[in-house]
Amino acid sequence: MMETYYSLKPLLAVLVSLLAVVLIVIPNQRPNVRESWTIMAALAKFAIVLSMLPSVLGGNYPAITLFSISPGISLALKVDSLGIIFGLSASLLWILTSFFSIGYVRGVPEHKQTRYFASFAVCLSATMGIAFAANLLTLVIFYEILTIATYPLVIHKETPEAIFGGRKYLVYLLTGGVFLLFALAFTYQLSGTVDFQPGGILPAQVSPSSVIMLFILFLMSFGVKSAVMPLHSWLPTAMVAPTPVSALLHAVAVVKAGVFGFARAIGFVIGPALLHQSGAAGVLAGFTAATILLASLIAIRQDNLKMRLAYSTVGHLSYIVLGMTMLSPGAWVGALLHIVNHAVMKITLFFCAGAIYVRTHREKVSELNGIGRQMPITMAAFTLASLGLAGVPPINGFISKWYLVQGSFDGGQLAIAIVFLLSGLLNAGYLLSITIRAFFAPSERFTKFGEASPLMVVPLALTALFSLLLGLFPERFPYFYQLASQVAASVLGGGGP
Amino acid sequence: MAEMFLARYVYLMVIVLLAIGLWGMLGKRNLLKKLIGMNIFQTAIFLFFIEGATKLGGSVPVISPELGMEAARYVNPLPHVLILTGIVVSISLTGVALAFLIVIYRKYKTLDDRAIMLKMKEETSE
Amino acid sequence: MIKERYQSIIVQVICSLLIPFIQLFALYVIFHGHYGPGGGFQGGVLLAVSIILQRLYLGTEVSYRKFPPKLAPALGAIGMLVFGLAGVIPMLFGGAFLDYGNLPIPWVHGAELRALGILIVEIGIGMAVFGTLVLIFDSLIGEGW
Amino acid sequence: MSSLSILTLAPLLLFAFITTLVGIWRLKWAYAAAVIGMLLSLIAAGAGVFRVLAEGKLRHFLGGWPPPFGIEYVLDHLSAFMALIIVFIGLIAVVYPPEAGLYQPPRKGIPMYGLLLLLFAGLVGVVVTGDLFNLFVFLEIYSLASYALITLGGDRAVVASFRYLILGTIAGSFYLLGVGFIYFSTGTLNMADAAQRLVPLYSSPVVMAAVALIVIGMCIKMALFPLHVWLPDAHSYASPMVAAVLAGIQIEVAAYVVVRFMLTIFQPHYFIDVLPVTTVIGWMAAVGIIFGSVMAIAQRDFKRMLAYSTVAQVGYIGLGIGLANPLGLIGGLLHILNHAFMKSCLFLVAGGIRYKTGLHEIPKFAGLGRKMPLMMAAFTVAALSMVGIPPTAGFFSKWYLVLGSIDAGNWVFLAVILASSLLTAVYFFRMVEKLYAVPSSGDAAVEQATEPSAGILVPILVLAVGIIILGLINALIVTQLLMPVAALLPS
Amino acid sequence: MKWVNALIMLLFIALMLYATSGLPGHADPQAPANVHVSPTYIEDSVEDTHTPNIVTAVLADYRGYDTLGETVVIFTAGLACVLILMRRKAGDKGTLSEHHRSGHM
Repeated sequence: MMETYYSLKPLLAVLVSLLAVVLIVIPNQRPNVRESWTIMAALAKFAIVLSMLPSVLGGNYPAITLFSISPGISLALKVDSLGIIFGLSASLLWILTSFFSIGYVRGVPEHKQTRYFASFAVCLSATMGIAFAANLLTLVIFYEILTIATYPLVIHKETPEAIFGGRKYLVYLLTGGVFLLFALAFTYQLSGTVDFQPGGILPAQVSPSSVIMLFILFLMSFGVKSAVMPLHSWLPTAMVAPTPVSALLHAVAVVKAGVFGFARAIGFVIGPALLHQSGAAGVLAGFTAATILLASLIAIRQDNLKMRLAYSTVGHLSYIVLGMTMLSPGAWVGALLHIVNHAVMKITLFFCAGAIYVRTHREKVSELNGIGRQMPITMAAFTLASLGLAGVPPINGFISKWYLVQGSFDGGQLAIAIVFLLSGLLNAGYLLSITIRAFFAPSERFTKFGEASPLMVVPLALTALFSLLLGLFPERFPYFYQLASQVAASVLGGGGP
Repeated sequence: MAEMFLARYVYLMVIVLLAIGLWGMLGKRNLLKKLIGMNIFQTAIFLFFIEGATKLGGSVPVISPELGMEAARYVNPLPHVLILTGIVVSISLTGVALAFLIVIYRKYKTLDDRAIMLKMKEETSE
Repeated sequence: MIKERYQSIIVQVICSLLIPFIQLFALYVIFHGHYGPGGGFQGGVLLAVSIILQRLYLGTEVSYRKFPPKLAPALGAIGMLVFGLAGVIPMLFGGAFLDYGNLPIPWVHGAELRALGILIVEIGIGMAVFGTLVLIFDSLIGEGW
Repeated sequence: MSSLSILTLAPLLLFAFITTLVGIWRLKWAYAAAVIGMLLSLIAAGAGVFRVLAEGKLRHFLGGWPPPFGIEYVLDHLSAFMALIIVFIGLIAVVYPPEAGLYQPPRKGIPMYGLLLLLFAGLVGVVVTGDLFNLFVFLEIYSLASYALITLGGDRAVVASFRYLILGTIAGSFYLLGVGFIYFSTGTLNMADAAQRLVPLYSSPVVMAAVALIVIGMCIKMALFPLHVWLPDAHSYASPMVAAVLAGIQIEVAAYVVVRFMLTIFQPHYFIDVLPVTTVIGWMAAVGIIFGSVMAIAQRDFKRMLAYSTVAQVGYIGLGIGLANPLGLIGGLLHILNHAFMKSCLFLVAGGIRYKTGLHEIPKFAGLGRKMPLMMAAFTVAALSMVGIPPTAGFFSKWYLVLGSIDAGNWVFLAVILASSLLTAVYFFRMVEKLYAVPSSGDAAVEQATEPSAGILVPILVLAVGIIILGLINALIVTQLLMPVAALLPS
Repeated sequence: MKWVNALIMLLFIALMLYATSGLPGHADPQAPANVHVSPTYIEDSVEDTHTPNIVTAVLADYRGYDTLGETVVIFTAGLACVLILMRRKAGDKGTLSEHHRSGHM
């Protein structure tokens, strides 16, 4: 049930935003024109990805092989269930982020908006490339492009701390890239191919030691982007970037690319069977479990709102990776759903932070007393997303967490289930405390603020709505649940839970 | 051992010359002496080729009626050709190197390696 | 930089007598290369020596009029061109590079033609060496075109 | 018997003479003649590549004398590959405007173009010749031309160039001595003939000494680590255009000679097993990579940084030879091509910056990225390629080297390759940061800086675009040109 | 530094002595160089090129291409001397050196 057919659509999905780059960098054109290019590209990209959804659901994957980029390896794109989950969420959220960005950069206002939007579009192309890569080399190429294209966004403010953040970012990410190159070569050496196959491509007779080595290499490379402790420290530093950047790149594209890389590495390169008998997954499980708790604890102590969100991101990324390491269908479904759900919720939170910053220029939690009465919609969305992250039904966070816990029970790993529940409480602790401040704390000497511009409020309201809908009808339209269970089935064999 | 080298005594002299030349190039501080060492070194190589060209009972490689045509009568002409080329190369290198030295001397008023280094340093510092 | 002529009647007379013979002998060396020691390099050096001697005893003003400094590089380049063309022209007539056997010269064939080719090449070498050495001398005394 | 090999070289020689001749009177004509010569040669080189792909090895008996009596020219995959690189980079350098490339317009009668063409002629001659001694002659031609051209950089360049001359002459003399040993033990100078007659002599001390001398000499020429001492001064004091040529193609030709001896004149196992040549080269290269990168980080002067980075990058080529397996060698040879493009592009950029702003120290570059966007974009591409970011060309040579070192199970080399790409990132992103992120210090030179003229920009952009294209089509180059070469190695 | 040089010298001399032990003896008519290619030159040069002087025949015909290269070397040296020395004529003195003084670090 997994045949592929030739189609240009994956290529178009990657290229459309590159075309947008060309149009954006056309010198001395009016901002409206430039930003309309961004919007059009985002819409077009989403339409293309969406148009591929039905056939993918039907198990018929659009694929395109461009040309051989190294003897025996060709630059190839293939849209499978896993890829389209990532691609769909990223392209959908890019639309909202584009609107939000326009509101943000005009509200602040930011300088060098051309460079800003251009790098943004490149990042989206790279993300699509990662999502639709049909083999590891293609994925690596787009992965590195994403790394480089994010750098200008991180240093966008060009303040000393922004430059420092950029340096830290490069050191971590390029080191990860180097290990990724090693992992790629090692995979090629072991299995003679790098094309993704559900269930892994390593030949069965590979010795456990080399499996462990390969897995550690993937851990060193993808672990950086997905901010698994102790490789996480670039992420909070990179929060100096403008809020929409943090929103899209540090909640959706970049970090999720790392997580997605883990999904590919575990499910489609190494393969659950070999990984299980090598027992290497336990290492990562340990790391991620520790990350979840530690990140939550650190987050509580952060006064800077974006920092707090950043650490919460670190924790939730580890949810996903931990779910994948459990190698049980339920946990995989939960993890893949959490890719989407966390993206939606976290982007809502970042949008809120951005809206607050644009209106009040406040970044500290301790300064937000009573802000809820000034910006009700924003803070309502914020509260909704916080509840979702804490795992309160009927918001989508609950769904993914449910499957994760269920999966950990299937795997008979009670400790991990406890970790999930405990971190849920911690989430509630550090996020809802903000809500309480915002609505119930006495507001001292507040000048009237009011809501931010609709360009910013509408997107964040929409994302909050999405998280509610995804929570109420997980198996409805974009059918993330079906897709996730397809992936879990193809990777781990046997149907979903 | 001894007779083996006695049969090759010319090579031993060549080696001595090579060593002198190499020492001049590496060890000497005066650039002109380096250049002289270079010439000694290359000349030694030429001698090495010429020695290799000799042939017992061979005469000058110019065909003459009374000597006839057979190869045993004439020494091996090829190394001489190579060495003609080698000499020309060596001359050219020497000429260019001398031009360098003229320029260097005009600029730094010395040909001593370290003195030039020092002059460069203070020129940088000022 | 040799500005004025050398102030010694003996030197001048000897040199002016010597130079034609040097040049004659140089030509002999070039053309006798086939039959004995000699050839383009040696002859070219001798020719160059004659000019250098002239530069030395006449001083550059006069000597530059007799043998303009621009002539040296021109001679060198032309000599090289002669050699180069002796290489290329045979290729136009179906031979290999420097294949004198295919030089388009009537009435001469086979080995004779090759001997002739050698002669042409030797002349080219002579001119090249001649010009180049004079050029080097000129540049060493800091003059030139 | 095809004459494309000589046709690649003959235009360079003839037009070197012509350009000198006309340069005595008219500078413009000299320039035109030089460009025409390069174009003709480029055509021949391109045709040569295609003929080789179609028919395999092309031989040309110079003077019509069959080897071993005459000299033969051999154009096989490797030499056609090298010749095309040399002529292409050469053309780029010749069209690059001298006032930017040399800090000053050449004076009428200064035979700069003649020497440039002779330099390229020497390089091509070394690459296509099939005769041991002929190789020496052309080696000396290009060495002489490069000694002279380096001095265009000024007085310090003269001193540096003299040191280079001494060391280069040692290298050339060692090579000549080695050839002498080979000749007196085989009686032939023709490579193919020598290859056969050497086989029974592999145990002879003469041959072993010959190999040692030749390899040492060539390692001096290619500035492999302990023998690199001449390079940093020579390349950083030389004027940018000359430095681009020297670092871009001259160094690599010496590497080519080593490969040629290893694959064609001797059997690979002689260099790999009998004598530890490849092992020694590999380790020298490994140390050199780290050393060069660290030294490059320590530099403030842009060109000096590039010079040390050349020491490191040559290490990659040496590593490819040292790995002594097909993938590694492919990586090394591909890096010859990539490095030619990257390093020439970077040196030309240095020339452009110097010409427009007079600046040469990286800390002063702050803010230039906005002033000359196109040129700095080209720089960024080249820098990314040096670091090895896909899909630029640099990534793929690293990729083959990594595969090769895994093949050989040599984890140290692997670690060196990976670590060095991080060190490279350090010293290139430091500059990228200066260009784009750090606000300009208000230095007048930077404030008034503008995009350079098309004459400067076009060669740079051609190289930058070439870097990306090479990255995308590298599979074609590897399968068509390099695999037949690497196939000679035991895998 | 001196010691490094001395070491290099010793290694070089040792290498050369080692090599010498394998070279053909003095003036050995059976040395490979005397039996392989060179006899052909001696025997054929006259009817090939009508040139009794074998050295000339080999220099200018059999290996004429080397001679071309050799002449090119001299020519290059000439141009090199011009480039090195004539740049420093009165008039354009300085252009380089001052460029250059700002030019190095």
